Amino acid sequence: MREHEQHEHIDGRHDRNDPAADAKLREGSMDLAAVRAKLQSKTGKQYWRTLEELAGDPEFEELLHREFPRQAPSEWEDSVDRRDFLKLMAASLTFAGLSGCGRTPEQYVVPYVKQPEGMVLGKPQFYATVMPFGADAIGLLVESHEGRPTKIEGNPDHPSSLGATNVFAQASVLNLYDPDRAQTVTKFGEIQTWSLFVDSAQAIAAEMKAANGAGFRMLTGIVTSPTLAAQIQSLLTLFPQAKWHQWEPAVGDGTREGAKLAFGSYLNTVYRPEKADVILSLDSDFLGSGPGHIRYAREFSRRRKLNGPTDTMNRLYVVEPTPSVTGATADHRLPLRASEVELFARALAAKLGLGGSAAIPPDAEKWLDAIAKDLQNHKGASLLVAGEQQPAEVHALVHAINATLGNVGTTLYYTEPVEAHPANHLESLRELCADIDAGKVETLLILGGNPVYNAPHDFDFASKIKFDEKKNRKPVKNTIHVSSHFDETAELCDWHVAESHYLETWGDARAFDGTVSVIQPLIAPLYHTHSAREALAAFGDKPGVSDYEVLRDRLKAANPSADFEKFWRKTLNDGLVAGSAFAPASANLKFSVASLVAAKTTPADDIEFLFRPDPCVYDGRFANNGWLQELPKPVTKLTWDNAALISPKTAEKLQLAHNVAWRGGEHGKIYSNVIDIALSNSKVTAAAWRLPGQADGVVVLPLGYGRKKAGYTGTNKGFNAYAVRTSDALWTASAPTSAIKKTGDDYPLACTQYHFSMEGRQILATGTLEEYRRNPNFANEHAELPPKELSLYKGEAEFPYNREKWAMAIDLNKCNGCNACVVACQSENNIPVVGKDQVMRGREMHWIRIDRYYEKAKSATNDPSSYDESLFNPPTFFQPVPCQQCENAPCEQVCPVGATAHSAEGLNDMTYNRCIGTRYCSNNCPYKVRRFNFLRFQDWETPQLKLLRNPEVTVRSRGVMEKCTYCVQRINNARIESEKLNAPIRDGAIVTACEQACPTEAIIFGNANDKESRVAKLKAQQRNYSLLGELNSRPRTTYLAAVRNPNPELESA
Amino acid sequence: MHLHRSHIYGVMGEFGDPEELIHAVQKIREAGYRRLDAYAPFPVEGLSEALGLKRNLVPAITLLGGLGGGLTGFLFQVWANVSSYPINIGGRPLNSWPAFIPVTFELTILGASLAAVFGMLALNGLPQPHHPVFNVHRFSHASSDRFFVCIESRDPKFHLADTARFLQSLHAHHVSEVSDD
Amino acid sequence: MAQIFHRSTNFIARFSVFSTLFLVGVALVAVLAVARSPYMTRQNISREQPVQFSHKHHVGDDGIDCRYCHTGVETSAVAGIPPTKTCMNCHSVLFNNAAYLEPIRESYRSDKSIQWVKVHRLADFVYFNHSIHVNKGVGCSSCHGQINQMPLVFQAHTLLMQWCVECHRNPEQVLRPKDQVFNMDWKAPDNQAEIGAKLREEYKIRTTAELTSCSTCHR
Amino acid sequence: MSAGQPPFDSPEIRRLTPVIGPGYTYGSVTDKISAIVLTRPTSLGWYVGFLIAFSLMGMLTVAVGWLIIKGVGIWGINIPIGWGFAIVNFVWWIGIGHAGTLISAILFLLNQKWRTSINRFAEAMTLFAVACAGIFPLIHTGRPWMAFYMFPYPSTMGLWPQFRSPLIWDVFAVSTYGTVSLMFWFVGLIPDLATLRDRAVKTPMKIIYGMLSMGWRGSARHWYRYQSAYLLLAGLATPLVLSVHSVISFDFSIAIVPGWHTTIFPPYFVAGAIYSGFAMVLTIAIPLRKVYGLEDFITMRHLDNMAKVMLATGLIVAYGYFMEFFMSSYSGNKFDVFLVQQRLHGPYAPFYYALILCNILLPQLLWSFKMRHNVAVLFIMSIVVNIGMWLERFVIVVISLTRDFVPSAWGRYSPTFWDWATFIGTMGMFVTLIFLFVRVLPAISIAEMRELVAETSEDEK
Repeated sequence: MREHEQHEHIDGRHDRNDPAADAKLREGSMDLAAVRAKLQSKTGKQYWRTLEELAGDPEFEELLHREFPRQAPSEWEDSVDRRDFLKLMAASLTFAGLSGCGRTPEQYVVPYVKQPEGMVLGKPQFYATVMPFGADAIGLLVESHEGRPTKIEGNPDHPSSLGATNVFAQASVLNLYDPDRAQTVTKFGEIQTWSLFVDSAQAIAAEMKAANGAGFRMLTGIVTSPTLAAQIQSLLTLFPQAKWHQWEPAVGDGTREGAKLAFGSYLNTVYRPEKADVILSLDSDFLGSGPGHIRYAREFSRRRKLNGPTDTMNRLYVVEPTPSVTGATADHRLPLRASEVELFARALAAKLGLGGSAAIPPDAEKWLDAIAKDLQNHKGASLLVAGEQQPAEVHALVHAINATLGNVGTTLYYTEPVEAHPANHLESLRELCADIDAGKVETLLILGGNPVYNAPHDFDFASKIKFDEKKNRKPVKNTIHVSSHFDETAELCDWHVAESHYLETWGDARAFDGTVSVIQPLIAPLYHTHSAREALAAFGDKPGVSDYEVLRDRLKAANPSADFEKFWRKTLNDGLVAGSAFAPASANLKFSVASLVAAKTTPADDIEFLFRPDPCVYDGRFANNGWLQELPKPVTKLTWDNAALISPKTAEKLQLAHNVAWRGGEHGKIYSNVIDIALSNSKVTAAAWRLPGQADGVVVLPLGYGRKKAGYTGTNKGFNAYAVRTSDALWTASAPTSAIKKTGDDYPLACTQYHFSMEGRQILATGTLEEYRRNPNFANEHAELPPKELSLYKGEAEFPYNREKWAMAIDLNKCNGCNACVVACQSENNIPVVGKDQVMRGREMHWIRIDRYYEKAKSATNDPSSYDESLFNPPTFFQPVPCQQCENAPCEQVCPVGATAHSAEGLNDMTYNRCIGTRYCSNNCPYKVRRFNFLRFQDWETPQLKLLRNPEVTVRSRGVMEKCTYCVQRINNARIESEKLNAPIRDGAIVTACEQACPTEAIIFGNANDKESRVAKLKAQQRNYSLLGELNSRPRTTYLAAVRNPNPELESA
Repeated sequence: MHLHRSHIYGVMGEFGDPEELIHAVQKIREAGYRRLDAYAPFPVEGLSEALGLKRNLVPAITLLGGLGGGLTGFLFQVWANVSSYPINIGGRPLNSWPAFIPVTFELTILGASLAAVFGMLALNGLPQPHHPVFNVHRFSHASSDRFFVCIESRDPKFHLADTARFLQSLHAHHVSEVSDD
Repeated sequence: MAQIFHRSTNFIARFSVFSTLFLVGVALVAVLAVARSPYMTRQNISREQPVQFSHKHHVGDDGIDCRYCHTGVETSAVAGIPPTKTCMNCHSVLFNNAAYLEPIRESYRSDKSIQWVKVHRLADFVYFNHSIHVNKGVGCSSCHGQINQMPLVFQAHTLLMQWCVECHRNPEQVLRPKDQVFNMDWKAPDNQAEIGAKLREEYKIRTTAELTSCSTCHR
Repeated sequence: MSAGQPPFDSPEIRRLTPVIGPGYTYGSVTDKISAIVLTRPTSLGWYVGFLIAFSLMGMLTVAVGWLIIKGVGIWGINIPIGWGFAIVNFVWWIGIGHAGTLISAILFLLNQKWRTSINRFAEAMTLFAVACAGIFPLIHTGRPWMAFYMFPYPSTMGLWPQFRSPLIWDVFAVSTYGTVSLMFWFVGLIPDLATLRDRAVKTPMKIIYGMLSMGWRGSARHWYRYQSAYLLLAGLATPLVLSVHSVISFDFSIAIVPGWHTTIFPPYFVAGAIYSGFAMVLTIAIPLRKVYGLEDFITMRHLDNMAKVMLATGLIVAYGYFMEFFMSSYSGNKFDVFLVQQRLHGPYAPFYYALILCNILLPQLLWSFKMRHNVAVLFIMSIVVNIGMWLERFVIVVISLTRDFVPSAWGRYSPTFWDWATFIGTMGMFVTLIFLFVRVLPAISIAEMRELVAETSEDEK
């Protein structure tokens, strides 16, 4: 990367009205190199004495302890620094009537010295790469502005993404620019050079060689990268005695072991939901998480598509202990405790004549019959999916049942494992710990991962690498940790190697179906970071080799072709090696249901504790990502914290309550009781959250929080569930009710939507397939649209929108609330993170929010005051709400300065630099989709975050209203390009960020005037309705009613 | 003679209450004096009639002010919205005249009020901090509890001695000459 | 009672009343004027540059086409300031040891960019796209003035929103035949009005309403 | 007096409660009133009171300063409650600012003698209230330096304000109201300034009052034009004062927010304004007459009449509340119905009940002659009504916003330290100005009092 023109592109756009911004911009004339230099010399943040302190503000104490992510600099934390003085001066100047004359000083243009080939200044470039994630790799197209990756999109040609993305992929670009990343090699916390590390690695290797590598251990997570695997193998041949251990905290061994149990060998299962008419998920969130879930979600949603009343839909049954995205989408959802799910599986197997037997709860019985019948009626077109956290037995049973139903080869197929080295991770880690205790381990190389934080607590991994006071020695002589952050584990290791982000390195990974995908860097490492492979190579025989060469060599070897360069270019262009997906493998069952040992069950009145990866921070690796921390979790709508999720009934029993705070209230701050959970002779203190739809007697402890050394954003958020997670109860622990004790304290949780009742209003139209067939227009019958004559300006000509008429249709039948659109929007539109405190005040900035409603819920919220039966297993629906772009926009009429007005294409424009911040528009917006910069939420200081900004979108400053613009920057660019060719803008040429990210194709944008456009066709459907249409605001964004396809048998009962 | 006159502004008589004043004024006018003025601590009913004041421009000026303010207000709004920079605001017609009424109304009032006040001041020739009548020692009571009438030297019938005597005859409590320097 | 004020105060009082009104008026006008003045807009102010590059020489005398250096102008939002390489294309041979070109050579040697002073500046919330204007027959000189006569470039127009909108309202006044776009000496012919109208048809230029929508320039 | 209540406006009451104490001459009223300003030594009490008020005003400046540094985020507002204390206080102050002009203008046109002794400080109070109100629209964006976008000036952007927005109407209504009230007040002051000029002892005083009085000399010709101008102003101020609060009410009734979008607002806002205005006049008049011994000028007759006006306007307001219920249930608009229910059962219900108590129930005591003639009761009542009217604005602005159309977006509001600091600060500012006013200007119109003397003396003849 080199200097280049238009430094504003780096600084991001800013609100002229903010002198602070101007000041920043002036200093900001920097280029990548400069920024990098700055970063590498960076020595942490300086703090300032705050004005509250001086002014003796009563809230001062509170303010001191306020949590603010670095991405959203605390408004309170550095109060009277230079910026604020500038602002104050500017203000006083203005009062003196002078600031009008204050002209901004010179700006400079910094062109390249030698401009890179093929780069056109001001035009973004897109590169294909993949993000490795567990046993999958998500294919991506990354947008780059003058060498800065700014936006992640899905790669349409990649099997695992098909052009869509998930929250993790979207947010991963923020990880790249995370100011808290480890920035260099350290030894005992002291900064070291890379070469020094390589030397000592070589020294260690030399010792090791003598002992044939005895005592040399490597610990990794799941590895799907053929290159990395090959390299590890070569090390293992170099050091025959060395061992490779694996530990992936949030992925169960059940999947692997289940296959082994069923087929005698590790096999990978690939589903084809598109081909299934009836799907039964046994505690599996296959639409929301796990390998291939993006693709599965899309395939599934294609079977939920309705063009008219005659169309058919698939049917989804979900049996699960705690509500998931998949469960919320289900036509029938049966809450069962995790242990009962296994019983259910056994009972189902028995019903389908596979032998065995199990006693299941009585109310599940009629379910069983109905499902069994439904499955049998759809042999070969049905699909059973077992949850990652379910034990091997359940997986084995599911394999067996799928086989008997003849689904193998139609709705699913088996392949050789995607993991380079499938193994039982728990055992692998147990072995490592045992060996360390036995003093067999000399050198431990930890590649990625954070075992000190996330290993089962009975292993007490910290003690395995920490200096042992008693014995006065270290259990392991050399410990090397390679990771992106200087985290809990890094702290205890001798060496820490700062790991490069996947956008900074060459590499490869296999997708869920085995497709070999290429990781291609978009930017040279921002800091002195290195890839895991490089770190590993330091111990090998040729340390110097670059990732690039290694990758090319391996590909050359694996794909002998006449013209390798051609192949290489194509591979880079596609982001994958064509045709490298695994072929279906034959799998024959080697097990009988009868042979299964009796399932281990939880006593009826015991509480079942479940450990689940968090939908936002996963296993904790995203803890320092502000976007994900502030992202409302799909079902609970909690941000910035995890909470112990408890069913209303159980909560009732334990007398656990919430109450709504006065500041923020339903839309922000909820006080919930704090509980002590004593589990497997350990204890954790958590906030309790009553979660409708959760199985009774189940407490879910989401993993990934309570980090002690995550970084500015992620440290000390929520509670650490790993603290009570033991090797013998990795996913399900059980204990008597007495394990839970109320501490009597309350803890404020930031919940963006506490109120889940529609109050009898038709906000989210829903119906069943029969209803739809009987009355296709059901969605439009509640509200009558006012006739056009009812107008003060009757007879006045309406504004014609002759050319383009931008509009959006959101199919509620497809949306599963996965949140991808929310993060995509945040990334595309430079939306700031505001921090927990501000979310609790109801000031989060997301331009598109996903409302979650419980249909038929009698009570409005789930605090004990209003709580009833309807919350035990409420039908759940999601509704994405961006700006509705009303034609009769109520917001526009009340703006005193015309800062929001209509464009000739019917867009509800928001002109930030005209806005003076009266907030009248927001008051008058019936949908409350407008967002206001109550404080200076944007971070104008942190240089990394400037690199992140999308130069196509103005960066808003304090006191300015903002909202969804239908990604007007994309519209304008597409319009300009088509205008140059004098060609009409074709349908699909403009894709909004939310639409592009959506795995289920629920959001469609286009020109409503073009009868052939997808959006026009959708709007022509009878399911199409306007939100609050009776207000005559005439929204351009409309919704298609959600239709569920329940099984009549279960409905009748 | 002429020189001598220029030093005299007029002759002033002082009276105890409104009735005396009005009576005096009537007498003075009957006597044919025209250039005279009366001074009172508050508006005395019937005094203006006695002085024969008729023309009053204030209402006319006020009306003009009001019309001016209102018309400019309305026309400006229409111009700004329809021709200066037409913008589609919430689908409302460019000339949404009903929405322009409030501002028009306020500006009408503003124009009228300004006209009324400044018109009045202008017609009264205020500000005028210096005035010959202030030379009269007892005139400070004119703003408290005494009533004065002043026959000005400009009056063709004016003759210092005679006029003074004439005032005496009207039972003025004091009669004093009003010098003009 | 004695006079408090001298006779003259009558005049002073009235005079001061009127003069205050007058001064207030003047002040208001002044503020509005300053906002439009070259002091604020930097109109017609040429700047010192690290290398006193003369457009007059290169464009006027040598007749180098704009696009030789400003490569992005037809395809991208930004016309682009040329990299040092572009200068060296010629100056590695011509005047290759002229002292005043040392900064160029230095930059090329040390691989450090030259920091040019930005002359044409738009606020950061304005999204101007060169390519669309050039492709729709708006010539360089319409906005930049006669660069070919500027030894040091200065800003020929105010670049105030008023000025932009003026043209977006009726583009006819500046539209030229495509082949004239890069002609610095182009002058509007007498029948520009009708030619402009014809060209507007031909170029399929959008309606004024569309061109003056907020989001046309602000995002 | 007799236990039986005399009828509302009987000769008996007139006798019992004259508009001015007996035995006053032109001279004595002049002396008594001008003495307060000119000769009377400034009491310690004045200094203490002023100091307290002034320090509160200091708090206002701190609060505003901090606001400018930080932005409106220091307040309790959020999405959905975009307007909080700032607007509540704005409407409240503006409402209070209605009494003065109303008394001077409408009562003048209706030729009510009893107005004379209260109109002067009522007008002053109006100005100060409007000043306090004016602060809020300016600061409630957190960026006051951007406010000039709201004025129609020829900008370099070629843009104009958006005249369909009630906020722009506010700008014109409030500024017009401020200007006209100021002129009305000053025109009324001119003759009294002349009086002070003539009675002042110290030369600087003479000069200052001399300049302000512009050389007024009580010429009959001047009085002639003066009276017609004053009458015209009164005639203009009357529709103006009615329009201002109607326009303020448009801020709400033009919007579509349930609880705002209703046609009853203009009349009942105006009534409410007068209600709170008279309450504030009482709150000030009662201590004032006590401290400066003006019982003979501000007699029980005045207090009694003001109490009656409060009673009347209070009932109109009550009618307004009732209509809100009626219209919502009559129209059957589900959002309105729900909102009204919210007022009764929602989280903010206590505020609504407090409002009903203060604005409707307690004031009914004023039906009783005894109560109307009990100064202490009247004083307390005036305070109660002030509180009630503030609550009304809180209920309208905040409660309506907490629960509008889309349930997922519902929220709550609670003020922060800075909200309170700003609010109390403006009170400090108001009182400070009042203190200064009574110290340097005649709190009662001397000239008009002389007229009154003249008229009453005629009555006796």
